[in-house]
Amino acid sequence: MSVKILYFAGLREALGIGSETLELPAGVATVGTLRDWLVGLGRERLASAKNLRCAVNQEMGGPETAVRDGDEVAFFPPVTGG
Amino acid sequence: MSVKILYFAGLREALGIGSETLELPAGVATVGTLRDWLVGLGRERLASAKNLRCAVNQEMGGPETAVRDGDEVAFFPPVTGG
Amino acid sequence: MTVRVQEADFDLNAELTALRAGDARVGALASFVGLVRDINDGAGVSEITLEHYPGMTERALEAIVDEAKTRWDLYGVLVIHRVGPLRPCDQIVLVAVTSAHRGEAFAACEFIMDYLKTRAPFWKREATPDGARWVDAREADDSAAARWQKEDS
Amino acid sequence: MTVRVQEADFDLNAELTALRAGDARVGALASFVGLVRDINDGAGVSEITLEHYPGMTERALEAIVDEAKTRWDLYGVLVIHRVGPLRPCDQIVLVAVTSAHRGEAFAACEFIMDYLKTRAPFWKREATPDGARWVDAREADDSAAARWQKEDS
Repeated sequence: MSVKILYFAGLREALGIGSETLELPAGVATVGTLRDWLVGLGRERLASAKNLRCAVNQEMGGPETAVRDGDEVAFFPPVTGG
Repeated sequence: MSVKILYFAGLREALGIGSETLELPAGVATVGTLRDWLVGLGRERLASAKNLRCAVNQEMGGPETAVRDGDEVAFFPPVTGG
Repeated sequence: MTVRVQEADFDLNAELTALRAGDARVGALASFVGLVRDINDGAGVSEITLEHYPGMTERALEAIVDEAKTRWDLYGVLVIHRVGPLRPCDQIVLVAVTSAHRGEAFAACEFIMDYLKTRAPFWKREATPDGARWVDAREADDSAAARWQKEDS
Repeated sequence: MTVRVQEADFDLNAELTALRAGDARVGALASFVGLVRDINDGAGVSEITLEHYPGMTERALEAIVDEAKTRWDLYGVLVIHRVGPLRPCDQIVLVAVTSAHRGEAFAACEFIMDYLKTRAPFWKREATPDGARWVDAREADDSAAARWQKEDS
Protein backbone atom coordinates (compact mmCIF):
# COMPACT_ATOMS: atom_id res chain seq x y z
CA MET A 1 0.00 0.00 0.00
CA SER A 2 0.99 3.58 -0.63
CA VAL A 3 1.02 6.42 1.90
CA LYS A 4 1.99 10.06 1.76
CA ILE A 5 4.36 11.08 4.54
CA LEU A 6 4.88 14.67 5.68
CA TYR A 7 7.54 16.21 7.94
CA PHE A 8 7.34 19.62 9.58
CA ALA A 9 9.50 22.25 11.28
CA GLY A 10 12.81 21.09 12.77
CA LEU A 11 12.19 17.53 11.65
CA ARG A 12 11.63 18.62 8.06
CA GLU A 13 14.87 20.59 8.15
CA ALA A 14 16.87 17.80 9.76
CA LEU A 15 15.64 15.26 7.20
CA GLY A 16 15.98 17.71 4.33
CA ILE A 17 12.61 16.62 2.99
CA GLY A 18 9.05 17.89 3.45
CA SER A 19 7.06 15.03 1.99
CA GLU A 20 7.40 11.72 0.24
CA THR A 21 5.05 9.04 -1.04
CA LEU A 22 6.17 5.50 -0.24
CA GLU A 23 5.03 1.93 -0.83
CA LEU A 24 4.84 0.22 2.52
CA PRO A 25 5.82 -3.46 2.90
CA ALA A 26 3.47 -5.94 4.53
CA GLY A 27 3.55 -5.63 8.32
CA VAL A 28 3.82 -1.86 8.37
CA ALA A 29 0.26 -1.00 9.35
CA THR A 30 0.58 1.39 12.32
CA VAL A 31 2.32 4.67 13.00
CA GLY A 32 4.79 2.90 15.29
CA THR A 33 5.83 0.27 12.75
CA LEU A 34 5.95 2.93 10.03
CA ARG A 35 8.31 5.00 12.12
CA ASP A 36 10.61 2.02 12.75
CA TRP A 37 10.59 1.16 9.06
CA LEU A 38 11.46 4.77 8.10
CA VAL A 39 14.36 4.75 10.58
CA GLY A 40 15.58 1.57 8.87
CA LEU A 41 15.41 3.41 5.54
CA GLY A 42 17.89 5.97 6.89
CA ARG A 43 15.61 8.53 8.50
CA GLU A 44 17.46 8.18 11.81
CA ARG A 45 16.24 11.50 13.06
CA LEU A 46 12.82 9.89 13.54
CA ALA A 47 14.38 7.61 16.15
CA SER A 48 16.18 10.32 18.13
CA ALA A 49 13.53 13.02 17.96
CA LYS A 50 12.36 14.06 21.42
CA ASN A 51 8.59 13.95 21.91
CA LEU A 52 7.89 13.19 18.26
CA ARG A 53 4.24 13.80 17.40
CA CYS A 54 2.24 12.38 14.53
CA ALA A 55 -1.06 12.77 12.75
CA VAL A 56 -2.90 10.39 10.45
CA ASN A 57 -5.18 12.04 7.92
CA GLN A 58 -4.76 15.30 9.83
CA GLU A 59 -5.90 13.95 13.19
CA MET A 60 -3.44 13.54 16.05
CA GLY A 61 -2.43 9.91 16.48
CA GLY A 62 -0.08 7.67 18.46
CA PRO A 63 2.09 4.61 17.83
CA GLU A 64 -0.95 2.32 17.73
CA THR A 65 -2.89 4.38 15.19
CA ALA A 66 -3.63 2.32 12.07
CA VAL A 67 -2.12 3.33 8.73
CA ARG A 68 -4.05 2.35 5.61
CA ASP A 69 -3.59 2.63 1.87
CA GLY A 70 -3.89 6.22 0.71
CA ASP A 71 -3.43 7.72 4.17
CA GLU A 72 -1.56 10.93 4.86
CA VAL A 73 0.81 10.50 7.80
CA ALA A 74 2.66 13.45 9.31
CA PHE A 75 5.56 13.52 11.80
CA PHE A 76 6.49 16.72 13.66
CA PRO A 77 7.86 18.20 16.91
CA PRO A 78 5.56 19.48 19.67
CA VAL A 79 3.63 22.51 18.41
CA THR A 80 4.63 26.06 19.35
CA GLY A 81 2.09 28.40 17.77
CA GLY A 82 -0.03 31.08 19.35
CA MET B 1 -19.19 68.87 63.62
CA SER B 2 -20.29 69.13 60.01
CA VAL B 3 -20.30 66.33 57.41
CA LYS B 4 -21.37 66.10 53.80
CA ILE B 5 -23.68 63.15 53.12
CA LEU B 6 -24.27 61.69 49.66
CA TYR B 7 -26.92 59.23 48.46
CA PHE B 8 -26.77 57.30 45.19
CA ALA B 9 -28.95 55.32 42.79
CA GLY B 10 -32.17 53.83 44.19
CA LEU B 11 -31.47 55.27 47.61
CA ARG B 12 -31.08 58.78 46.19
CA GLU B 13 -34.38 58.39 44.34
CA ALA B 14 -36.23 56.99 47.36
CA LEU B 15 -35.01 59.80 49.60
CA GLY B 16 -35.52 62.42 46.92
CA ILE B 17 -32.16 63.96 47.76
CA GLY B 18 -28.64 63.50 46.42
CA SER B 19 -26.59 65.27 49.04
CA GLU B 20 -26.90 67.30 52.22
CA THR B 21 -24.51 68.90 54.68
CA LEU B 22 -25.49 68.40 58.32
CA GLU B 23 -24.27 69.39 61.76
CA LEU B 24 -23.91 66.20 63.77
CA PRO B 25 -24.76 66.13 67.49
CA ALA B 26 -22.28 64.81 70.04
CA GLY B 27 -22.21 61.00 70.09
CA VAL B 28 -22.60 60.58 66.34
CA ALA B 29 -19.05 59.62 65.45
CA THR B 30 -19.33 56.46 63.34
CA VAL B 31 -21.13 55.42 60.18
CA GLY B 32 -23.48 53.23 62.25
CA THR B 33 -24.52 55.95 64.67
CA LEU B 34 -24.81 58.42 61.79
CA ARG B 35 -27.16 56.07 60.00
CA ASP B 36 -29.35 55.64 63.11
CA TRP B 37 -29.43 59.40 63.62
CA LEU B 38 -30.44 59.98 59.96
CA VAL B 39 -33.26 57.43 60.32
CA GLY B 40 -34.44 59.36 63.37
CA LEU B 41 -34.45 62.52 61.25
CA GLY B 42 -36.96 60.87 58.92
CA ARG B 43 -34.70 59.13 56.40
CA GLU B 44 -36.43 55.79 57.11
CA ARG B 45 -35.24 54.27 53.85
CA LEU B 46 -31.78 54.06 55.40
CA ALA B 47 -33.17 51.63 57.95
CA SER B 48 -34.97 49.37 55.49
CA ALA B 49 -32.42 49.37 52.68
CA LYS B 50 -31.15 45.87 51.91
CA ASN B 51 -27.37 45.52 51.96
CA LEU B 52 -26.80 49.22 52.35
CA ARG B 53 -23.18 50.15 51.56
CA CYS B 54 -21.25 53.18 52.66
CA ALA B 55 -18.04 55.03 51.98
CA VAL B 56 -16.20 57.58 54.08
CA ASN B 57 -14.06 60.03 52.15
CA GLN B 58 -14.51 57.85 49.06
CA GLU B 59 -13.22 54.65 50.67
CA MET B 60 -15.56 51.76 51.42
CA GLY B 61 -16.44 51.62 55.12
CA GLY B 62 -18.63 49.79 57.61
CA PRO B 63 -20.74 50.65 60.67
CA GLU B 64 -17.63 51.05 62.84
CA THR B 65 -15.85 53.44 60.49
CA ALA B 66 -15.16 56.75 62.22
CA VAL B 67 -16.82 59.94 61.00
CA ARG B 68 -14.98 63.19 61.62
CA ASP B 69 -15.60 66.86 61.03
CA GLY B 70 -15.45 67.71 57.33
CA ASP B 71 -15.81 64.09 56.16
CA GLU B 72 -17.75 63.04 53.09
CA VAL B 73 -20.01 60.08 53.88
CA ALA B 74 -21.89 58.26 51.13
CA PHE B 75 -24.70 55.68 51.39
CA PHE B 76 -25.66 53.53 48.41
CA PRO B 77 -26.96 50.13 47.27
CA PRO B 78 -24.59 47.34 46.16
CA VAL B 79 -22.83 48.38 42.97
CA THR B 80 -23.90 47.10 39.55
CA GLY B 81 -21.52 48.54 36.96
CA GLY B 82 -19.42 46.77 34.33
CA MET C 1 -4.23 57.40 31.70
CA THR C 2 -4.87 54.00 33.19
CA VAL C 3 -8.42 54.70 34.35
CA ARG C 4 -11.05 56.77 32.58
CA VAL C 5 -14.72 57.38 33.37
CA GLN C 6 -16.52 59.08 30.52
CA GLU C 7 -19.82 59.52 28.73
CA ALA C 8 -18.25 59.22 25.29
CA ASP C 9 -17.82 55.95 23.47
CA PHE C 10 -14.29 54.61 22.98
CA ASP C 11 -12.42 53.32 19.93
CA LEU C 12 -11.37 49.81 20.84
CA ASN C 13 -8.67 49.57 18.20
CA ALA C 14 -7.10 52.92 19.08
CA GLU C 15 -7.09 52.09 22.79
CA LEU C 16 -5.60 48.62 22.39
CA THR C 17 -3.05 49.81 19.86
CA ALA C 18 -1.93 52.64 22.13
CA LEU C 19 -1.69 50.31 25.13
CA ARG C 20 1.00 48.19 23.50
CA ALA C 21 2.51 50.76 21.14
CA GLY C 22 6.21 50.21 20.61
CA ASP C 23 6.54 47.82 23.55
CA ALA C 24 8.13 44.68 22.14
CA ARG C 25 8.19 43.05 25.59
CA VAL C 26 4.44 42.48 25.21
CA GLY C 27 3.56 38.96 24.17
CA ALA C 28 -0.04 38.92 25.39
CA LEU C 29 -2.93 41.36 25.24
CA ALA C 30 -6.10 40.25 27.00
CA SER C 31 -9.14 42.46 26.81
CA PHE C 32 -12.75 42.49 27.83
CA VAL C 33 -15.61 44.62 26.59
CA GLY C 34 -18.94 44.71 28.44
CA LEU C 35 -21.92 45.52 26.26
CA VAL C 36 -25.54 46.54 26.82
CA ARG C 37 -27.90 43.60 26.27
CA ASP C 38 -31.46 44.10 25.10
CA ILE C 39 -32.80 41.72 27.72
CA ASN C 40 -32.11 41.29 31.45
CA ASP C 41 -33.92 39.14 33.99
CA GLY C 42 -36.52 38.33 31.37
CA ALA C 43 -37.49 41.89 30.52
CA GLY C 44 -36.76 43.81 27.35
CA VAL C 45 -34.37 46.69 27.88
CA SER C 46 -34.52 49.70 25.57
CA GLU C 47 -32.01 51.88 27.39
CA ILE C 48 -29.85 51.89 30.49
CA THR C 49 -28.41 54.76 32.48
CA LEU C 50 -25.22 54.44 34.46
CA GLU C 51 -24.88 56.54 37.58
CA HIS C 52 -21.59 56.76 39.44
CA TYR C 53 -19.87 58.47 42.36
CA PRO C 54 -17.49 60.98 40.78
CA GLY C 55 -14.14 60.99 42.50
CA MET C 56 -14.61 57.72 44.35
CA THR C 57 -15.10 55.86 41.07
CA GLU C 58 -11.67 56.80 39.78
CA ARG C 59 -10.06 56.04 43.15
CA ALA C 60 -11.75 52.64 43.36
CA LEU C 61 -10.70 51.70 39.84
CA GLU C 62 -7.13 52.84 40.43
CA ALA C 63 -6.97 50.79 43.63
CA ILE C 64 -8.15 47.71 41.72
CA VAL C 65 -5.53 48.25 39.01
CA ASP C 66 -2.81 48.73 41.65
CA GLU C 67 -3.86 45.51 43.33
CA ALA C 68 -3.68 43.68 39.99
CA LYS C 69 -0.18 45.04 39.41
CA THR C 70 1.01 43.68 42.75
CA ARG C 71 -0.39 40.24 41.89
CA TRP C 72 0.89 39.85 38.32
CA ASP C 73 3.71 41.13 36.13
CA LEU C 74 1.89 43.54 33.88
CA TYR C 75 3.23 46.07 31.40
CA GLY C 76 0.07 48.04 30.68
CA VAL C 77 -3.45 48.25 32.09
CA LEU C 78 -6.37 50.26 30.80
CA VAL C 79 -9.86 50.61 32.26
CA ILE C 80 -12.52 52.73 30.57
CA HIS C 81 -16.03 52.81 32.00
CA ARG C 82 -18.83 54.81 30.47
CA VAL C 83 -21.58 56.63 32.39
CA GLY C 84 -24.87 58.21 31.34
CA PRO C 85 -27.49 56.81 28.96
CA LEU C 86 -26.61 53.79 26.81
CA ARG C 87 -28.54 51.59 24.40
CA PRO C 88 -28.40 47.88 23.50
CA CYS C 89 -25.15 46.93 21.72
CA ASP C 90 -23.35 49.97 23.17
CA GLN C 91 -19.99 49.44 24.81
CA ILE C 92 -20.07 49.93 28.62
CA VAL C 93 -16.63 49.01 29.83
CA LEU C 94 -13.20 48.08 28.52
CA VAL C 95 -10.51 46.35 30.55
CA ALA C 96 -7.26 45.61 28.73
CA VAL C 97 -4.02 44.18 30.08
CA THR C 98 -0.64 43.52 28.48
CA SER C 99 1.99 41.13 29.78
CA ALA C 100 4.79 38.92 28.54
CA HIS C 101 2.68 35.75 28.74
CA ARG C 102 -0.99 35.01 28.37
CA GLY C 103 -1.67 33.44 31.76
CA GLU C 104 -0.97 36.65 33.63
CA ALA C 105 -2.83 38.80 31.13
CA PHE C 106 -5.96 36.62 31.30
CA ALA C 107 -5.93 36.41 35.09
CA ALA C 108 -5.38 40.12 35.63
CA CYS C 109 -8.07 41.09 33.12
CA GLU C 110 -10.67 38.84 34.74
CA PHE C 111 -9.62 39.91 38.25
CA ILE C 112 -10.07 43.58 37.39
CA MET C 113 -13.53 42.93 35.95
CA ASP C 114 -14.58 40.85 38.96
CA TYR C 115 -13.43 43.51 41.41
CA LEU C 116 -14.89 46.32 39.34
CA LYS C 117 -18.26 44.57 39.46
CA THR C 118 -18.29 44.52 43.25
CA ARG C 119 -16.12 47.48 44.33
CA ALA C 120 -16.47 50.34 41.86
CA PRO C 121 -19.40 52.68 42.57
CA PHE C 122 -21.52 52.37 39.43
CA TRP C 123 -25.26 51.70 39.36
CA LYS C 124 -27.36 50.64 36.37
CA ARG C 125 -30.92 51.77 35.79
CA GLU C 126 -32.86 50.00 33.04
CA ALA C 127 -35.76 51.25 30.97
CA THR C 128 -38.17 48.33 30.39
CA PRO C 129 -41.76 48.12 29.06
CA ASP C 130 -42.93 48.16 32.71
CA GLY C 131 -40.98 51.31 33.50
CA ALA C 132 -37.52 52.06 34.82
CA ARG C 133 -35.87 49.91 37.49
CA TRP C 134 -32.55 49.82 39.27
CA VAL C 135 -30.60 46.66 38.53
CA ASP C 136 -30.05 44.41 41.54
CA ALA C 137 -26.55 43.24 42.35
CA ARG C 138 -25.94 39.64 41.29
CA GLU C 139 -24.81 37.07 43.79
CA ALA C 140 -22.70 35.56 41.00
CA ASP C 141 -20.62 38.73 40.99
CA ASP C 142 -19.86 38.43 44.69
CA SER C 143 -18.72 34.84 44.31
CA ALA C 144 -16.65 35.72 41.24
CA ALA C 145 -14.82 38.37 43.25
CA ALA C 146 -14.47 36.08 46.27
CA ARG C 147 -12.54 33.52 44.20
CA TRP C 148 -9.54 35.83 44.11
CA GLN C 149 -9.44 36.04 47.89
CA LYS C 150 -9.55 32.29 48.38
CA GLU C 151 -6.47 31.91 46.24
CA ASP C 152 -4.48 34.00 48.67
CA SER C 153 -5.15 31.86 51.71
CA MET D 1 -15.66 32.32 9.08
CA THR D 2 -14.86 31.15 12.60
CA VAL D 3 -11.29 30.04 11.86
CA ARG D 4 -8.78 31.70 9.56
CA VAL D 5 -5.11 30.97 8.90
CA GLN D 6 -3.48 33.72 6.89
CA GLU D 7 -0.24 35.58 6.18
CA ALA D 8 -1.93 38.97 6.23
CA ASP D 9 -2.32 41.06 9.35
CA PHE D 10 -5.81 41.56 10.77
CA ASP D 11 -7.74 44.65 11.85
CA LEU D 12 -8.66 44.03 15.47
CA ASN D 13 -11.44 46.58 15.56
CA ALA D 14 -13.07 45.37 12.37
CA GLU D 15 -12.93 41.75 13.52
CA LEU D 16 -14.33 42.40 16.98
CA THR D 17 -17.00 44.72 15.67
CA ALA D 18 -18.12 42.17 13.08
CA LEU D 19 -18.19 39.39 15.67
CA ARG D 20 -20.87 41.11 17.73
CA ALA D 21 -22.53 43.19 15.02
CA GLY D 22 -26.23 43.64 15.64
CA ASP D 23 -26.38 40.92 18.29
CA ALA D 24 -27.92 42.56 21.36
CA ARG D 25 -27.80 39.25 23.28
CA VAL D 26 -24.06 39.81 23.67
CA GLY D 27 -23.10 41.21 27.06
CA ALA D 28 -19.47 40.11 27.07
CA LEU D 29 -16.66 40.12 24.55
CA ALA D 30 -13.39 38.57 25.69
CA SER D 31 -10.44 38.65 23.37
CA PHE D 32 -6.79 37.76 23.31
CA VAL D 33 -4.04 38.88 20.96
CA GLY D 34 -0.68 37.14 20.92
CA LEU D 35 2.23 39.34 19.83
CA VAL D 36 5.83 38.81 18.73
CA ARG D 37 8.26 39.70 21.52
CA ASP D 38 11.78 40.92 20.80
CA ILE D 39 13.27 38.59 23.36
CA ASN D 40 12.73 34.90 24.14
CA ASP D 41 14.67 32.59 26.45
CA GLY D 42 17.20 35.37 26.95
CA ALA D 43 18.05 35.91 23.28
CA GLY D 44 17.13 38.89 21.12
CA VAL D 45 14.67 38.01 18.37
CA SER D 46 14.66 40.05 15.18
CA GLU D 47 12.12 37.97 13.25
CA ILE D 48 10.07 34.82 13.59
CA THR D 49 8.63 32.54 10.96
CA LEU D 50 5.50 30.50 11.57
CA GLU D 51 5.21 27.20 9.73
CA HIS D 52 1.97 25.23 9.82
CA TYR D 53 0.31 22.11 8.43
CA PRO D 54 -2.21 23.39 5.87
CA GLY D 55 -5.49 21.55 6.14
CA MET D 56 -4.84 20.03 9.52
CA THR D 57 -4.41 23.47 11.07
CA GLU D 58 -7.90 24.55 10.16
CA ARG D 59 -9.37 21.22 11.26
CA ALA D 60 -7.57 21.37 14.60
CA LEU D 61 -8.71 24.93 15.27
CA GLU D 62 -12.30 24.12 14.32
CA ALA D 63 -12.27 21.12 16.65
CA ILE D 64 -11.06 23.33 19.51
CA VAL D 65 -13.78 25.88 18.81
CA ASP D 66 -16.42 23.13 18.67
CA GLU D 67 -15.22 21.80 22.00
CA ALA D 68 -15.46 25.28 23.54
CA LYS D 69 -19.03 25.59 22.24
CA THR D 70 -20.04 22.37 23.94
CA ARG D 71 -18.58 23.58 27.24
CA TRP D 72 -19.96 27.13 27.35
CA ASP D 73 -22.91 29.10 25.97
CA LEU D 74 -21.24 31.18 23.30
CA TYR D 75 -22.75 33.37 20.61
CA GLY D 76 -19.69 34.01 18.46
CA VAL D 77 -16.14 32.70 18.25
CA LEU D 78 -13.31 33.90 16.03
CA VAL D 79 -9.79 32.53 15.72
CA ILE D 80 -7.26 34.12 13.36
CA HIS D 81 -3.70 32.79 13.28
CA ARG D 82 -1.01 34.22 11.07
CA VAL D 83 1.74 32.24 9.32
CA GLY D 84 4.93 33.25 7.54
CA PRO D 85 7.51 35.83 8.63
CA LEU D 86 6.65 38.22 11.48
CA ARG D 87 8.58 40.87 13.38
CA PRO D 88 8.52 42.10 17.00
CA CYS D 89 5.23 43.85 17.92
CA ASP D 90 3.39 42.07 15.07
CA GLN D 91 0.10 40.37 15.86
CA ILE D 92 0.31 36.56 15.71
CA VAL D 93 -3.07 35.30 16.85
CA LEU D 94 -6.50 36.58 17.79
CA VAL D 95 -9.07 34.64 19.79
CA ALA D 96 -12.35 36.41 20.47
CA VAL D 97 -15.50 35.08 22.12
CA THR D 98 -18.91 36.62 22.75
CA SER D 99 -21.41 35.47 25.33
CA ALA D 100 -24.18 36.80 27.55
CA HIS D 101 -21.95 36.96 30.64
CA ARG D 102 -18.28 37.53 31.23
CA GLY D 103 -17.44 34.31 33.07
CA GLU D 104 -18.18 32.15 30.05
CA ALA D 105 -16.47 34.49 27.61
CA PHE D 106 -13.27 34.63 29.69
CA ALA D 107 -13.16 30.88 30.26
CA ALA D 108 -13.81 29.98 26.62
CA CYS D 109 -11.24 32.48 25.34
CA GLU D 110 -8.51 31.15 27.62
CA PHE D 111 -9.48 27.54 26.92
CA ILE D 112 -9.17 28.07 23.16
CA MET D 113 -5.74 29.69 23.57
CA ASP D 114 -4.51 26.91 25.86
CA TYR D 115 -5.68 24.19 23.48
CA LEU D 116 -4.37 26.05 20.43
CA LYS D 117 -0.95 26.20 22.07
CA THR D 118 -0.78 22.42 22.44
CA ARG D 119 -3.00 21.01 19.68
CA ALA D 120 -2.83 23.22 16.60
CA PRO D 121 0.05 22.40 14.21
CA PHE D 122 2.05 25.62 14.18
CA TRP D 123 5.80 25.87 14.69
CA LYS D 124 7.83 29.00 15.42
CA ARG D 125 11.34 29.61 14.13
CA GLU D 126 13.24 32.56 15.59
CA ALA D 127 16.05 34.58 14.06
CA THR D 128 18.53 35.51 16.83
CA PRO D 129 22.07 36.95 16.83
CA ASP D 130 23.35 33.34 17.09
CA GLY D 131 21.35 32.23 14.05
CA ALA D 132 17.91 30.75 13.54
CA ARG D 133 16.42 28.25 15.96
CA TRP D 134 13.16 26.37 16.32
CA VAL D 135 11.28 27.31 19.47
CA ASP D 136 10.93 24.49 21.99
CA ALA D 137 7.50 23.66 23.35
CA ARG D 138 6.97 25.04 26.86
CA GLU D 139 6.01 22.73 29.67
CA ALA D 140 3.85 25.56 31.03
CA ASP D 141 1.67 25.24 27.93
CA ASP D 142 1.04 21.56 28.59
CA SER D 143 0.01 22.22 32.16
CA ALA D 144 -2.18 25.13 31.09
CA ALA D 145 -4.03 22.85 28.70
CA ALA D 146 -4.21 20.03 31.25
CA ARG D 147 -6.12 22.24 33.70
CA TRP D 148 -9.20 22.02 31.50
CA GLN D 149 -9.17 18.23 31.60
CA LYS D 150 -8.94 18.05 35.38
CA GLU D 151 -12.08 20.08 35.67
CA ASP D 152 -14.04 17.37 33.88
CA SER D 153 -13.17 14.56 36.23
